[in-house]
Amino acid sequence: MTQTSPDQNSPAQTSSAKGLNRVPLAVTPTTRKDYTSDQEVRWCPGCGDYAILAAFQGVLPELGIARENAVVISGIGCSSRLPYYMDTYGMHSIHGRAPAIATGVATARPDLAVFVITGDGDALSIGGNHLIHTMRRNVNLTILLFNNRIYGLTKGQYSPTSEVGKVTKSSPAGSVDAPFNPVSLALGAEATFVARTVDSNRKHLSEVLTAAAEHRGTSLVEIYQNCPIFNDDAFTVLKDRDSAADAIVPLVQGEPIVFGAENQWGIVRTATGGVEVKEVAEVGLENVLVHDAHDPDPTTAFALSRLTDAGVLQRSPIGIFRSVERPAYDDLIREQVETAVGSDPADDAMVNDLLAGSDTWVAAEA
Amino acid sequence: MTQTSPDQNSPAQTSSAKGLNRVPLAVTPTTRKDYTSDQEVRWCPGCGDYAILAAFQGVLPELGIARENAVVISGIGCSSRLPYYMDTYGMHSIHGRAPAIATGVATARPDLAVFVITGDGDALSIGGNHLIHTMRRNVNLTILLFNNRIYGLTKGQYSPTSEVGKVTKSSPAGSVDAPFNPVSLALGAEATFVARTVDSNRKHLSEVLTAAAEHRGTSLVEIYQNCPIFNDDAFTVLKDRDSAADAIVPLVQGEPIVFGAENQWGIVRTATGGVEVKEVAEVGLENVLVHDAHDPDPTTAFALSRLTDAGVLQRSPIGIFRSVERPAYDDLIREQVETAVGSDPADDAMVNDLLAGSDTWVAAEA
Amino acid sequence: MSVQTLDRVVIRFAGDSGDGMQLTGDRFTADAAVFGNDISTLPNFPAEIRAPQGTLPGVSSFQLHFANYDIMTPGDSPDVLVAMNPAALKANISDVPRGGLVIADSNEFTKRNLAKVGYETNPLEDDSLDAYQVYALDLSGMAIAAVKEFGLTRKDATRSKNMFTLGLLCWMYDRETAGTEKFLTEKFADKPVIRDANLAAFRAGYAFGETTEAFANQFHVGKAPAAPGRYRQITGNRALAFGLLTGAYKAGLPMFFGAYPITPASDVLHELSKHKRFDVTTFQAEDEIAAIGAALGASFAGHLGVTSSSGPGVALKSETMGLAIMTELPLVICDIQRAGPSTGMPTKTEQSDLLQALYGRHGEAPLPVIAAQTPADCFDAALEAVRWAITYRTPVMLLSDGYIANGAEPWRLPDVSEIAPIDPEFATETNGTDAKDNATFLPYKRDPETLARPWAKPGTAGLEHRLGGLAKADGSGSISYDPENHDRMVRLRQAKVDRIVREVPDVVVDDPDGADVLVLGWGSTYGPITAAVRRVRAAGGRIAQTHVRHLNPPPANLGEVLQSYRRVIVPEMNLGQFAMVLRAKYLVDVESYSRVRGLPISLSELADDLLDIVQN
Amino acid sequence: MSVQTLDRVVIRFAGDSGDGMQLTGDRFTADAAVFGNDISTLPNFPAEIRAPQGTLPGVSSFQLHFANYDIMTPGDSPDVLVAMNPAALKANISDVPRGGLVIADSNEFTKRNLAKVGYETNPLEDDSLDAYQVYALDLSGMAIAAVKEFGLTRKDATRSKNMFTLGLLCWMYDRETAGTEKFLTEKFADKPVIRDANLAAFRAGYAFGETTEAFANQFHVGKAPAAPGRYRQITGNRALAFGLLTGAYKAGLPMFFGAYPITPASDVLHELSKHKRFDVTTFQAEDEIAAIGAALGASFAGHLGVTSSSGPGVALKSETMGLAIMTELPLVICDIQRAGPSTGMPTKTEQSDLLQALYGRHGEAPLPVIAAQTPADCFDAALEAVRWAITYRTPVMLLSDGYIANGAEPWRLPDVSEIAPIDPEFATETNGTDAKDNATFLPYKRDPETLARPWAKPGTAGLEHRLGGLAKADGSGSISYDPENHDRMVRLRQAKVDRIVREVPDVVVDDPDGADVLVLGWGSTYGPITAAVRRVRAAGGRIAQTHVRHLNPPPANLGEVLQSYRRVIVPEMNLGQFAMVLRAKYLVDVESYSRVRGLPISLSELADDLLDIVQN
Ligand SMILES: Cc1ncc(C[n+]2csc(CCOP(=O)(O)OP(=O)(O)O)c2C)c(N)n1
Ligand SMILES: Cc1ncc(C[n+]2csc(CCOP(=O)(O)OP(=O)(O)O)c2C)c(N)n1
Ligand code: SF4
Ligand code: SF4
Ligand SMILES: [Mg+2]
Ligand SMILES: [Mg+2]
Repeated sequence: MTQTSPDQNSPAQTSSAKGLNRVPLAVTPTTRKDYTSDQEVRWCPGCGDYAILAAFQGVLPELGIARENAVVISGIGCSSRLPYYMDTYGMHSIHGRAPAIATGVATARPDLAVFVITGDGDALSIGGNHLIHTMRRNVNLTILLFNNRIYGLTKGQYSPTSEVGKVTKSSPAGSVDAPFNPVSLALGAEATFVARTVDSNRKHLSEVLTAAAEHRGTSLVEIYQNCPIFNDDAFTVLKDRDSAADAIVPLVQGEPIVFGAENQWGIVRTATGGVEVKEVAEVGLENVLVHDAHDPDPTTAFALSRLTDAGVLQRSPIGIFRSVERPAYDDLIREQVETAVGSDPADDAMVNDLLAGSDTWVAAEA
Repeated sequence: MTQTSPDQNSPAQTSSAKGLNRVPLAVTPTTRKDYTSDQEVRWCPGCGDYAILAAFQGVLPELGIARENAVVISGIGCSSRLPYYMDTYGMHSIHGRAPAIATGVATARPDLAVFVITGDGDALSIGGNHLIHTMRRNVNLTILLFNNRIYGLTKGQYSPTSEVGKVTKSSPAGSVDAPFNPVSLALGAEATFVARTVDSNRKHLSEVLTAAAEHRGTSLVEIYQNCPIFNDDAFTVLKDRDSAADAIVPLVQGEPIVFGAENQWGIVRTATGGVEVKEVAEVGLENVLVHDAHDPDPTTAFALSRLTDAGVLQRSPIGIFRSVERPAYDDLIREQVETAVGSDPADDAMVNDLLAGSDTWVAAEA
Repeated sequence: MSVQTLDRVVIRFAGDSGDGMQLTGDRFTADAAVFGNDISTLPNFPAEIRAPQGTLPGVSSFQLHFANYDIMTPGDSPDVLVAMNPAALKANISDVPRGGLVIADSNEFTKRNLAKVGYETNPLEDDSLDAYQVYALDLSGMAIAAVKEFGLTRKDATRSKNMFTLGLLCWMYDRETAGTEKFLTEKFADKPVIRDANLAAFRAGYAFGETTEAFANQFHVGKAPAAPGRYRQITGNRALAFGLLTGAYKAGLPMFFGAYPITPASDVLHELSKHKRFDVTTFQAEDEIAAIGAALGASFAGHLGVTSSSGPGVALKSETMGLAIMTELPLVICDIQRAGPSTGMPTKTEQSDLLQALYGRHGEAPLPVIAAQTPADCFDAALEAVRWAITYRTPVMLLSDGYIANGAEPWRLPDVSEIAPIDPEFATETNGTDAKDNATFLPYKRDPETLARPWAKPGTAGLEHRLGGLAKADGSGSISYDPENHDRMVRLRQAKVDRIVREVPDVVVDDPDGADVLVLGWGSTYGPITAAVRRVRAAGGRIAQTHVRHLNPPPANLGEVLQSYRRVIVPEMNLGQFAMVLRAKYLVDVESYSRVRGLPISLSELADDLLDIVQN
Repeated sequence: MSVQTLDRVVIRFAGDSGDGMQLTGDRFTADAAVFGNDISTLPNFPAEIRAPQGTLPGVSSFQLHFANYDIMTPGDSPDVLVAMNPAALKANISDVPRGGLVIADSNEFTKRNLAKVGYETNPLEDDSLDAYQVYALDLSGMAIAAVKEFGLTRKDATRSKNMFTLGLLCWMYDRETAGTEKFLTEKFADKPVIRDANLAAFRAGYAFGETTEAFANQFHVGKAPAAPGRYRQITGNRALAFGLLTGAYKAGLPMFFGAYPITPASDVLHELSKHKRFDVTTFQAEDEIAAIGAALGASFAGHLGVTSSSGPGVALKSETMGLAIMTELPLVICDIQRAGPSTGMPTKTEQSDLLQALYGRHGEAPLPVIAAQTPADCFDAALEAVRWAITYRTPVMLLSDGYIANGAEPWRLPDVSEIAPIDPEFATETNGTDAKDNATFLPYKRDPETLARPWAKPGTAGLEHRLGGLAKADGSGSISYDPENHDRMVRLRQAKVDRIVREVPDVVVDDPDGADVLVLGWGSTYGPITAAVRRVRAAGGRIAQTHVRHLNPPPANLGEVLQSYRRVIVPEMNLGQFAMVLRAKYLVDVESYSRVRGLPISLSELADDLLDIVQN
């Protein structure tokens, strides 16, 4: 009897994107419909999750991979219901543990495209440790963090991204917890790909998700997601037509970081190492910071993350903050195993030898 | 019957340090010996823990607080044995949970000076989530993170601060996990006080610990700690007489950041937002970065944290990276409760009213 | 029109999640309770997530049983079904016995809505509901008309239909309207337009009943006899929160409550977070482990640490419970059980965490377990848990479940002054001598009576000491690897818990007829079992009943009681967990009666089955 | 000088943690094993942390029992004590029976070292050891002299004393020296100086025995009869790792092993991390929850997921075990038990996680439990756990403990070719139809025989499906809140586990004399109980013995067996956990014999107590 790992040596043609480089391509192109399961979608009317689901179902066919090689793992929360609506392999697991479970999937199987669906509570509250360890290891996963800044499923308690002073059922006098800035946290945890996008901007969402999936290693995508039921005004400034242009700061690789209805605002470095907003007219376009997500030093990305205030969001960069290459945990550990196994898998004799070790003796027939 | 919280209204004189401002002062000054328990100290010969214990026992009397108001909470690990050796209140709890337990102590009792003793495994592996949440909340705790870059107690497996490629019992082919940079992680988690020091530098260690204890909110002190048994060369470059001057970068508030035997090296900002090492002679002292731990923007502190490479440490800043003011969780939540309680604690009538609510009815004698 | 007198009525309000059925039910309940009926309620939420409007999974219902006598359950089947849309009708009609009353909002029975739930024709118009008395009324239309003058959006106007319906039912059941009017006035104090619109809709509904000839009868359900006293209506979770609060108050201790939200336990957190006035601090932790950890830390600091969760969260707390057992600090752990395993059915009830409560820790880690049996009883159970925790320096597990947590019943208000105080007896002095004969504090020197160890608060000079999870020497609490000491300490911890039997009253058996079959339950099956036992007796069956509230240590006389019956039947909403414990402890062949449906045990099914048993 | 023949000898090597006693013991054991003695060992580490040199807490010891017959335990009391310093003498001498042999390194009995452990005079010189045969030898001095020529530091030179001592004992017990020489040559292959020094010390020790007249006798312990075959010596943790590995191999599956280090389970991780050659991936996780989570993820991906820990870590895994039970995926969870509760005594043994294994989860969450009984048996137990996990699509709990995990015994090597293969039977095709009559994959359509559900690997086109922790519909696995479906699924999961009884052989009772007392154990008490039973029989007592390896589901004939004895005694290293289970299940008044000392049950104490029992 010999041991084989057929799944690791699939003969099919595989994707050329780094993040998916051992994932087989679909023989016939897939469509959004192929990715739609037969389960009725059950979120509240107006929930931002619908838009994200739609975008995600639209991105997957574009990636070109075989549908059966897509795996979607979630934790618990409104957002974490998403796998049921995807006609892929999937698991709606337990609260906070999706990154750990997905690490097992991704490490076992290089031929799978593994996505994690999680919420601000799931990922940043109970699941915070798995999240940061996944990023430091750089496991090849794409994490969609639905940040509605509230616990939706349990009916509206404040979350680790809620603003200070938030009045909820569990904080009638206003919460006193200072929130995390998920982008800063990810950068502090050695993440190689960190991005932010918004549920309501389908095009941006799709672009960012595509880039995230194509990145090798952990890609963390924070998605501002509206929860009209429990936190309807969390993103008003960003979503309101009148204020959005002044509030959303798009990060475009290689471009000066400008925003505003007339691109009248620009990001410039401060004397003390951070970044700030200035009128472009005042400082001159040539002095506006040119975005470089590939900078090996995460400092500027970190500085940009600080533009987002943690209260009632007044301003927020969206786009890819950081995208750098670093070997992925699962590739490295697989390499050790694959090298050890080599081209000829273990056989009975080898197992017998292993069991015997070097000090054996024989008891003869009595 | 009335309810009182005597512990919160101690009439004794209290410390003037912000971090200890409700902690009573000792009536007669304490000494290092007062802080030494009757338990035999049990670490391996040469373990860096001895020096840290000694420094800590030296710092406490200097703080001037009453010994019975000091509480030391630890997790599990060699380092976490420390509370047994301190003649204070203390708890040697369970693996990774000390920050959570200490949060309860500190929130309940403003009159206690609460210290957390933890290791790189305890704090950053199993306990990572409690650690980052404690920092974001800014609970008034002083955390001593003994970083020996190994699991000492369980006999030498690699830890989340071990360098890539480390060969240990659990990684015979070399570990493939990229480590955390604890300072970067803390900054990403909104820490208000982050410092680093070294077991072998008693003076620096004592100064940093004093500043940490006096800071209000969470103070994270990473202490490079030698484990001669399982990781003896983790800090050789930093500890070796010949190489130390070129490897240790002292951060001094308000001073240009220079180092080297002749202070010939200086830290300057790079064009792309980070910091780098240059010869002072070349760039001019006036162009060397002046350290400002009080900068409200954590970006420069983050940039400085990146000077530490995560492999065989070649270079590392020590000192206080960041020290800024932000309301402490426990103060805020206590304020809500103290305001609600006011000066007259609840009595039976009030409790009866609470229980009754607003819709009651009476059933008469049948 | 005449007023017909009834002994009891079960009404089920059903509608879409957005239709306000929980509020309607709550208000009707409050009125019934204030009037003096006995009541019992069963809210039934949809699965945690919101389903699309008008679909079956989106149906939310609230069942109320009110009567002129002491009732035990919210009733198996509703006499009256209020169905605000086709989904509500479809989801609930099979529970209504033939001849039952159905009030439906005909306005919502549109083609589109009918199609959503697979009705091909309109059941209000075809003959499919012939077996019922159906009132198809344009409830929303009438509500909208009633609020027209307020200039609301159509959406807001439509929302008032629940108050219209409530008004109609108030008339039907001959209720006072003052309570609801007061309630609406207060609730919408700062939204006068909404307030007035709701009042108008409510009054219009009442007037509709009075003026129209649609209804032949009004009904009247008289007051239930009740022990004299002041009453309120209360849900289990609120009563539990109040019990904890009162316990801390009687102990003179601030309470530190650490929790992470989880259905159906979150309301305990929500309730306590409102009561800072009573020196209650609530800490919404990053997870369940931090919640119990911080609570234990607070107990170490001399406050009363409490934590609460449901099964999945309690599982995460197990390691820290072990530390609490080892450090012998007061701590109350509430498990508001829900249907498992794993995520299971979060909004549904179950009793399947009992074995986890008793045995779900590594090592020999005993702790006392108390189970509440009705919504109001959650108060007493919680108060007792606090008392045990403080007196015996031990974590105590308090079991409730989704059924009683969300259900409500009248509660006779205690007088707090009459509740015995709880003495935390903090240590203030040294209690021993060390090797050098110096006075010292021995944190594990036990009270010979209770076996409790002294509790010394940080800040107390001279009593400095270190606790921890390592094996500890008897008396001094220092680390000890001595084999005999370990064996002794394991037995001492067990003995301390066993000794709490001193606090446990003997079980009382209700056995008026000298039966030879005993039905024994624990926790929230109290209502259904008691109701079923009444039916059995009414049908001439002889049956004895007892209910166990102290699951560990169990009452001293329990073995004897079990041995004195020919058969012992143990109904549980699990696969027979307590039955197993009883068999092991008393070697009695108790029989498990197990229903694991996420619902309270059906009283009529149980009554039939018990009758079968006693008649054989 | 003569060679005296003995049947058995128990030697205890004791010294400071740094003295290399574990290595010395290991080597001597290996030689004894290779020679053909039966062996059993008991390493005894100091508490996890290093104590200062020369102190009592720093003493490390290794006990070896070797004999010319089939032995069961490492022995209660050593015939020979090797004490490398005063602390080692003081800590161990009370276990040596009068007349026993004591070999002490006189060089270490300095004033300072004596004072460290409270000896006022030198016991090697006063009369306190008169009851023993004492050989006070300058072991370190002689070792240092023997390695002088290699120019080692004094520290390194002193270190060779353990090899000198080993050489001496090899001579005393008439052992071949080739094995150790080969071992040293290989171990220090790239440190030739150290290699040669150690060889020199070893040979010097042997020569010292041979040439000196210090010793009157050499001893010889003959070969033990053993079933014919090839043998090796093996510890429990290594055997367990090998069993897992072989199981995965026989199933043709890569193994994914997720773990977080913890005493005494870490060695399973260490061992498996060496065997990447066999397609084993080890993942050192950030905590125990991530470890089991990743393992479950790997199982979902079609690999064999395994995790291992000890009590505190297993407690943390409980919530995820619930998910594994709900998703019905193969998973092996190893609990290498240690003394609890809480941190307890991490280096000491106990059997107190049984109830956690059986019941430590919320909801109705049954899983099979297998307990290994000896070091070598860990192989078979692990292999069986893998087989059950894969065949029945279920998490399986495998119990071992510190005693057998670190202890060693001879193991008759299996031939891997003769082990039955394990068929993962991955699903490759649709197995049902959906509402629209299209072919579809029903992930919860069960095998009627085993009740196992199909296991479809991601990457298999057409079998895409979603698993999860919510209650699921029978067959389709879709979310279901249907009460009857839930009740059915709860019972189906239980039935699947119960059905594994098909795989469980009946217990066999060893009852040569028709006894009326049965002693029944499980797990690592196998050795002590068997040895005690032999003694009882040797003393003329009639006693029956059986040992249970399958704790859930238990063997089909177990109840019958229990009922057929007047008394059933169940020795356990806990407060009677399995006894409780047996009482509940079979209503037999089994008697718990409980010792919770962090040590294996003492065979002589047990033998005495059993003799008492059978004689009454
Ligand atoms: C162990 C455990 N603890 C708590 C819960 C309850 N719970 C489920 S989801 C959730 C938070 C959801 O918030 P988030 O992750 O932000 O998701 P959202 O619903 O907002 O999409 C909580 C507290 C649970 N299911 N399991
Ligand atoms: C729940 C749990 N898991 C694992 C362990 C085992 N354990 C104890 S300490 C430790 C790591 C210690 O490393 P670190 O925190 O760096 O402390 P050090 O010993 O190096 O000072 C581990 C894995 C435990 N005691 N409890
Ligand atoms: S509660 Fe909020 S997040 Fe959840 S489904 Fe509804 S709108 Fe979406
Ligand atoms: S193992 Fe390392 S960290 Fe632990 S006590 Fe020894 S030297 Fe110190
Ligand atoms: Mg959310
Ligand atoms: Mg460490």
